[in-house]
Amino acid sequence: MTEWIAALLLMAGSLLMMLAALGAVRMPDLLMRMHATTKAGALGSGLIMLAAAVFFGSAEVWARVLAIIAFIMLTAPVAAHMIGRAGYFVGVPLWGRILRDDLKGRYDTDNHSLESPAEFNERRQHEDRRDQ
Amino acid sequence: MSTLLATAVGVLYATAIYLILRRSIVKLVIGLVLLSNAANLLIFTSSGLTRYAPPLIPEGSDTVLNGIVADPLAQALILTAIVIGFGVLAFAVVLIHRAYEVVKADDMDQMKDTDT
Amino acid sequence: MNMPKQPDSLILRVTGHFLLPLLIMFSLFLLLRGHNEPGGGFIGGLVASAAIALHLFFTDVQSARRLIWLDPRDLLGWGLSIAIASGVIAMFSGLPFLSALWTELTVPMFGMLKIGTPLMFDIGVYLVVIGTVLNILLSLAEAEEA
Amino acid sequence: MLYALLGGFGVAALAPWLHQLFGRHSGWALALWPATLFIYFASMLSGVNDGPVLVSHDWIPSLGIQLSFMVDGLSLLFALLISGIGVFIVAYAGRYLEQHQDVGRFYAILLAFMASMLGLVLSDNLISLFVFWELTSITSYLLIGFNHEDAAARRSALQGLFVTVGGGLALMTGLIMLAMVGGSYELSTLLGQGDVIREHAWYAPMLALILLGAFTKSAQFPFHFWLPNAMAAPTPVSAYLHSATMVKAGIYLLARLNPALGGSQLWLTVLGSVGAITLFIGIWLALRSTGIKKVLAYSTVMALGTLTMLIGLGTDIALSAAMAFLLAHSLYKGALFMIAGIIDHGTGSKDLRDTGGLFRAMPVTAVTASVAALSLAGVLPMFGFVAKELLFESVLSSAASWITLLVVAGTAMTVAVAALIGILPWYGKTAVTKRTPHEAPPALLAGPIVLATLGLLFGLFAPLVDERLLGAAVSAVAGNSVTPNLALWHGINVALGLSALTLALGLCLYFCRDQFRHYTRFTDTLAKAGPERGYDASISWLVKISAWQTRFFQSGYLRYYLLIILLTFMALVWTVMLIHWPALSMGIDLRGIQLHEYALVFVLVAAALAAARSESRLGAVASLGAVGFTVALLYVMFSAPDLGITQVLVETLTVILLVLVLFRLPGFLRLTSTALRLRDAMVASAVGITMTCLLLFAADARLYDSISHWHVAQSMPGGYGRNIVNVILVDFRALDTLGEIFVLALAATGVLAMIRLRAEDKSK
Amino acid sequence: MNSAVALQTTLPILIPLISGALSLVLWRSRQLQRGISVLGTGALMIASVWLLLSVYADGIQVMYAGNWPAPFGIVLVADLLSSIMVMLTGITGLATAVYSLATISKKHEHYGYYPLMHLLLAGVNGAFLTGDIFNLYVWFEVMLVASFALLILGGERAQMEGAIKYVTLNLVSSAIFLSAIGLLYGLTGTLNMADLAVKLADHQDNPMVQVIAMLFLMAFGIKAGAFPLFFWLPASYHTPRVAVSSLFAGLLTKVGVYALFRVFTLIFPLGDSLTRDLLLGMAGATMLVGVLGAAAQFEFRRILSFHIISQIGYMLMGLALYTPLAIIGGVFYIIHHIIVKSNLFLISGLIYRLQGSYDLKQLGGVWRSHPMIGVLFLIPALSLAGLPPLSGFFGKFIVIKAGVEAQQWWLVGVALLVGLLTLYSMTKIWAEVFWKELPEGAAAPAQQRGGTSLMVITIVALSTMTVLIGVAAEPVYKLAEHTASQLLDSQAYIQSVLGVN
Amino acid sequence: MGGFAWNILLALIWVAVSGNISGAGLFTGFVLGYIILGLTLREVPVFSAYVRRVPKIFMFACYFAKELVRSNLRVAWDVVTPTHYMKPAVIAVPLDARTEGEIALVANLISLTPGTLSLDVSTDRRCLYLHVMYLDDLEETRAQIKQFEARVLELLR
Amino acid sequence: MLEIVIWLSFAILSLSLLLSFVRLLRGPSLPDRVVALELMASLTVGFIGVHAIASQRFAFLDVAMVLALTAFLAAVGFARFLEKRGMHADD
Ligand code: NA
Ligand code: NA
Repeated sequence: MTEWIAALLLMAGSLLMMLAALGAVRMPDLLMRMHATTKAGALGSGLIMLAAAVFFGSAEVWARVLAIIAFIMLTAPVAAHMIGRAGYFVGVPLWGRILRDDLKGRYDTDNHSLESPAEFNERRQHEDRRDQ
Repeated sequence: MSTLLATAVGVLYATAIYLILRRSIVKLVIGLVLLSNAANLLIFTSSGLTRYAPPLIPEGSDTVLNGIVADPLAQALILTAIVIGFGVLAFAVVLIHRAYEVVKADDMDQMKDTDT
Repeated sequence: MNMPKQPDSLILRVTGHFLLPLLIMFSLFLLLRGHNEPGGGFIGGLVASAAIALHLFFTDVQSARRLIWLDPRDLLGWGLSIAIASGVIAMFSGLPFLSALWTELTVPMFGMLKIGTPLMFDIGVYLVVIGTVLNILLSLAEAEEA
Repeated sequence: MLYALLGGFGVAALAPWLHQLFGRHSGWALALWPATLFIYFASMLSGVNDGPVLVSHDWIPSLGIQLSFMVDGLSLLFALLISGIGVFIVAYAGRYLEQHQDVGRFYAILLAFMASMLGLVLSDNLISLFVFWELTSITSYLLIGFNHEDAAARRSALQGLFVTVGGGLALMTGLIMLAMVGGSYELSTLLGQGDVIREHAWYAPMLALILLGAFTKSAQFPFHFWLPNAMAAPTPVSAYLHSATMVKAGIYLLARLNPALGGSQLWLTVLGSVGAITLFIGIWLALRSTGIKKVLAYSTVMALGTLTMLIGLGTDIALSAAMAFLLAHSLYKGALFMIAGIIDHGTGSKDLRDTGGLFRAMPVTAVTASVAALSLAGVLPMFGFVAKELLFESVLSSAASWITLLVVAGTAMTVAVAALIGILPWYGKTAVTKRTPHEAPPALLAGPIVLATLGLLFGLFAPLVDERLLGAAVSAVAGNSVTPNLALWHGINVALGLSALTLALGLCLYFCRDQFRHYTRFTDTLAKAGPERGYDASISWLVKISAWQTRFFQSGYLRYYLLIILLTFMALVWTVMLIHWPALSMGIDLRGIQLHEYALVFVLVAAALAAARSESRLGAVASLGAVGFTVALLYVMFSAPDLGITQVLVETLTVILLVLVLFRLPGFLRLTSTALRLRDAMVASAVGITMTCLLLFAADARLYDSISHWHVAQSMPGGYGRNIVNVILVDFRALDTLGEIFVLALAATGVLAMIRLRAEDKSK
Repeated sequence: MNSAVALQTTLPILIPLISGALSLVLWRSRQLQRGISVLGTGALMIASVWLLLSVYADGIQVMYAGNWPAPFGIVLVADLLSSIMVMLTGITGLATAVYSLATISKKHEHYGYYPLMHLLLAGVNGAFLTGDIFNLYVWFEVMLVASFALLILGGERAQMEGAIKYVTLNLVSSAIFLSAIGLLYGLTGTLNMADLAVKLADHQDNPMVQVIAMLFLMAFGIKAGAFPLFFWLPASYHTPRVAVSSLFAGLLTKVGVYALFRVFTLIFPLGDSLTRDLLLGMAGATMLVGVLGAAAQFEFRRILSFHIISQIGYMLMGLALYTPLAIIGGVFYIIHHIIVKSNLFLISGLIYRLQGSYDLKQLGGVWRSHPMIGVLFLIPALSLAGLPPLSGFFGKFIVIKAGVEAQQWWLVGVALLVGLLTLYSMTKIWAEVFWKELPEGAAAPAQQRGGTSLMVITIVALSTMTVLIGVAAEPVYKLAEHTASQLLDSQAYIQSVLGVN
Repeated sequence: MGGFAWNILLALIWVAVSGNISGAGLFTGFVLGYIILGLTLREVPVFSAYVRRVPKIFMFACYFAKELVRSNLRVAWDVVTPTHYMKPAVIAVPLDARTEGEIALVANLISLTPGTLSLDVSTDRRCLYLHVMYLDDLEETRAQIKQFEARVLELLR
Repeated sequence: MLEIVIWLSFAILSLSLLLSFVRLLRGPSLPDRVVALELMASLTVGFIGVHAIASQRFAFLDVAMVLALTAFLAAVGFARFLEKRGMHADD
């Protein structure tokens, strides 16, 4: 029984990893590649770890596996956020078919501050008034 | 398997050498990293490869390991070599950083006045 | 001081603050169990250094320095001294340099523990590794900020 | 004996202080030391016919090197000359260099030179002889370059040193061979081994090496050029070096080794011809010169040639002639050099053409000069005559006819030279000189007067000199008892006839000297193209070659250094592998490799290649990261979890470090041409292939199993740890780990210094 | 194991390690570091003398680190060669430490000069004493990284340029060394040198063994500065502080030479092998190329640097001839050379202090102004050129005698010629620096600092040693003789390390 | 967190008492401690909140896993099929989360769900910028995200 | 059965590794390469998991644990400095 579950988890995990890799290759821009790699990668490796936990079965291994999964869940989004943000702000080209971009023009590269939409609108109005 | 790894080691050496023959000091440093990896893998390969038998004695079996075990001595050597390589590399990286600041060029050809 | 500070990232900072003690604890765990499971002074030291590198990424050099209340140079000196001392201890009993001395300690809750100079040695290694990586990273980062 | 020698060095070391102590009388005060030595050696005269006195002290007995000394006729003759003339030279120098600021230093070097010279002639041990030999070279270097602000003096000093030390090195080899052949370093032993030595296969090369040493030191053709240049030295030095010492060292050596090496046809031919040629060239050049010291110096070359030739002839009479000539020459040449100094001192002239009629101003000097010149010319009843007679006799009896001819011509020219020195400056029209000429003080005159007088007295009492001094010397040179039978009057014979003939010819030559000079101008060009040119050319070639080879090897291009090293590496490895090719076999084994292992290796290889080919720095760093992960995986796959962890961590930190640094650096540029890249790629591939081959061969050549089974077995019971790798690291091989953390600490310290020092410099 | 034996074999490594660690702990206090530097090197010297004396009296001493038996643990082995080298390290270390007190600037002291110096000494001594081939690699690295750091202390352009070449070429050497160790371990499964000697004794004809010997030849040849592998040396040795140059000049290349002596007497005994022929050729070429390199130079320390190379040639010649006398000569030469070469560098620093330059064209008149310095220069300079009765003469004499005995005529010829050319360089320095008048517009000396007398004392001490080694050559010869017989009799070494079995 | 600390303490005491120093022992101790806490200290607010939160966390984990799988499948479909069906956009979503910890947790969890990726938080912390892969309808997407945020905040408060 | 699954997993992971390496090579921007590197780290975790099962030695999981906790630092480092310095022409 455990063997079956382990096998199942293993296959699922591997396929997810495959998905992540395919996504990395096939997706048209950086951010979308990251969608594939971060999520599928984290989930895939997590599942493989679960497979190992199921396979060995001991509490010791379970503890390790849960720790590993926790670590992945903690670190993967941070990394994704950092790369995505950096990529966006240094101007990595986005896919041509992007629908909207709320971030555009809201980042002040001098003092590294990012406006919220409210602030942005306020500033726009202020500038408009000044221009008039 | 050692045949396959031997090939890989050869390629690592080759790329490392190719890089340290460049004029760019940055490539030089990257070459040094590869060189260190190459030497470590060479020891690893040369001392014999063993699958599925880490030199760890399982808990509870407070006795001698039975059967084949991967060579722990070679592993200890490589570990030492890795760490030494890391220290040296850290130094080299900062060195090229400083050299670039002083010489203002990433070009070994601008660094040949001291010799003669 | 007119140079732009590095961009702040709330996500990195908060998660980092959470990860930092985790990493340090994990590094100690790797250090202490290294004699029996994968780990040891180096590995532990490298993980601890990674933790402080992380701290460096979400704060600045000053606060990373504050984090380890010792100057990294002290870590080097003390780490080396501890490692040497662990080897010298045996010499007072007429044994050669680096001979291991073991003692069995009965700790409530943990039962019998074998404590020896190799562990002390590994602690020295741990400190030196941290000291090394920090010295290099922090001074480089300082140069970067300057 | 030892104290007599070492004392000399002691006095030399103290000389600067003694000079300060005695002030302007230091010359006489310091002359007491050679005087003491002279008396000491003179006291040995009585026993000299009883056979050599041997004294030995251990120095390096294991190498056969002893501080051993031998006093026999030959060494005693030299010791007396060195210390005796030394007395007057030191006194002379005290006055001559009175105004010189470095005179204390001068005494020191001069006395050290004297001590070395004495050591040379008294040594019984070949190596201690050589030690003193080299010491004379060094001290004379310092003496010749005494006026060191003068570039010419520096150049001459170097030339002298270079030629003599160069010869000295050959000599050392020759002496080593001699000792090996003769079975001892002691001359006293070797001199009896002549037959063994001459029969040995090494005889010719050994002789060549030793002669090279002797000839360079004694300024034989073609090494004669350094000696006249050495006139750059202050006059007391020239007087000393040329009369009794330095240049006679080579002669001494030839005379000394005659019993061991002499007597062969080779010896006869080489010494005879080289000596005769030197004789002729020396006197020819002397006659062509006008500088007083230069004339004297070339006449010294002539004398040295004569001595060499005579030793080469090797007959009893020739050896007697040699010793007599040596003594005569020392006396008159010492006197004449000092007189040259007096002329310089008194008139400011160094050139014969600027002098004339000095007799009126300095009559004592003039008479002394004339007496000394008579001896040089070999006029009856001077000791020079005695020597010349013997010279003629020996040439007539044993030398080839062309040598006889050269000797006769040379002797005639010597007469002319003697006239140049003994007549030209003193008599006739008074020349206008820089300074008003005045008679020299006693300290300057003492030497010339005594030496010139001795030249006369020895001539008058020639048999006495023979009996007391020269007989023993000649016997020592010959290796058996010889009675030279020195006498002023040998009756009317061919030699006397030749004497008269040369005298007449010489005087003619003197009076026709301007014509002679005019018609022989062409030889100047020859002389200019001579060996000195060779010396200069070889020095400039040396500089050129070294500059070229330095540019070639030490080009400054790191990649050429690497290329040379790598090519050497491959040459060495492949030489051995190809020699043993049939015995080598590759342990190729591709069984059991799993698919993912292929994939890992493939990615590893591809990532490494990508790092090498990358057009972007950080792209290369990312590829490096990929290399790191695959290597870590390989470690894991092959049962090395600790390595895997370490590799992962180190890789991560390396990437962080590289990123931190590389952002400061500019992007990659394509700096080299495609051809060069191709070349480098080929070299790199060759190295890679070499390493792969090594691994494959090694895989098939395993000789023993690893000792690590012990570590596996001892890990728990001995090291109380289940992670064997860690137990090895912190216990079994803790010393490695200790060294390694020091490497880390050192790297950190170095990095800190680099960055912080820069920061401090910037803030300044 | 006798604990005194263990102690005296350990101390030469332990003392500088402790001094280095303490200096790092006390990095805030310059004064304490200065104190430790003299005390530490002084103690090191005493310990090294103790070691040499007891090795001379009692034979080879072995320390089993961690009390683990050979060949499984690491051993420190003090035979005569090791202990001689250790003692020379002690002498050079103490001299450098004293000299440094006067010459090293405050900021360099603050940024780790002293720990670097101590640990360099530790690395050097570790390399000399270890009986384990991988441990040798570790000490090599300690020494190298210390030297890297010392080399760049100052941060000048020339130092950076020199350091990059120095670091790269030495890392290539380390990589070759490490590869050689890897292959050797794969072949024999052991790292202990005595054990290697035993295991390889019957396999010297094995092609892989010979190939590995070549790898060691390469690796150590680079470290030793042999032809054609020496490039890193002239590129860098003239760039650091002069005390550092002196330490490098005296010790670093000699570690390579030592390793060659050790490996090619113990593990791959030379015999009549291809390796020997190669080494002979290498020796000759090294002498010649080095000395010619020097002839082209006009900078004090560059001349000296190139001469290191040529002198290494003599030592290699001693090894390559591989007769007892030749080895004696090699050992004698090493002893002589370390002291002389360190001293010459120190003198160049003294003159730099007086006249503010290393460029011969900018220097002059020292013989008139400071005759004693002239004498102090002449002693090591003439010794280097091999003039008697100084130490260098006997070194050269023995090696050449060995060459004559072995009838290696061309090598003897080269050795002689090189002696002459060395003299050429030394007299060039003499003529330019001491005899020539100080040229117009020469560089001005830097601000006067105290401590010149410390510099002079150091130089006087080393010059005295040079004279003594020459004048009292017999005991030194005896020592070298014992050393050579130990080297050529590897059984004694093996016996001492591995015991009766 | 007082409740959690107590629970850990109980687990440790269990380990000490039982003498079973292992992961399993600790786990048992933890579970037992939780049950004891839930039974005995229901009335103390700190503990009752802790006790109630644990099942919520469990429920959330299930929800999160479901989301993970669901959206992974959508991405998978897109990756595997040749045509790109993506409708990417960078959108701003106003935040209800206030403390830094809340914001970070929300942002990270959003990142972990496929189809959304937290790019950054505005400096005034009122708004989260997201990259979404499938912007079928802006308001609906925002609502989904707000709902997700609400579930996370419910856990924390 | 498990053996086959292990073999399959290895095969799939290998293929994934190759694919992610392709992205690493192709870039085109530096963040793309970093993403690929991150993915390779995840794949390494996966590999280790499968290997642990295949070898029946869970000690290998420790490698994955360290990797999971620290590998993201490289990416953060890259990102940090990209933001600070902007992109270079050659990245
Ligand atoms: Na280690
Ligand atoms: Na130990």
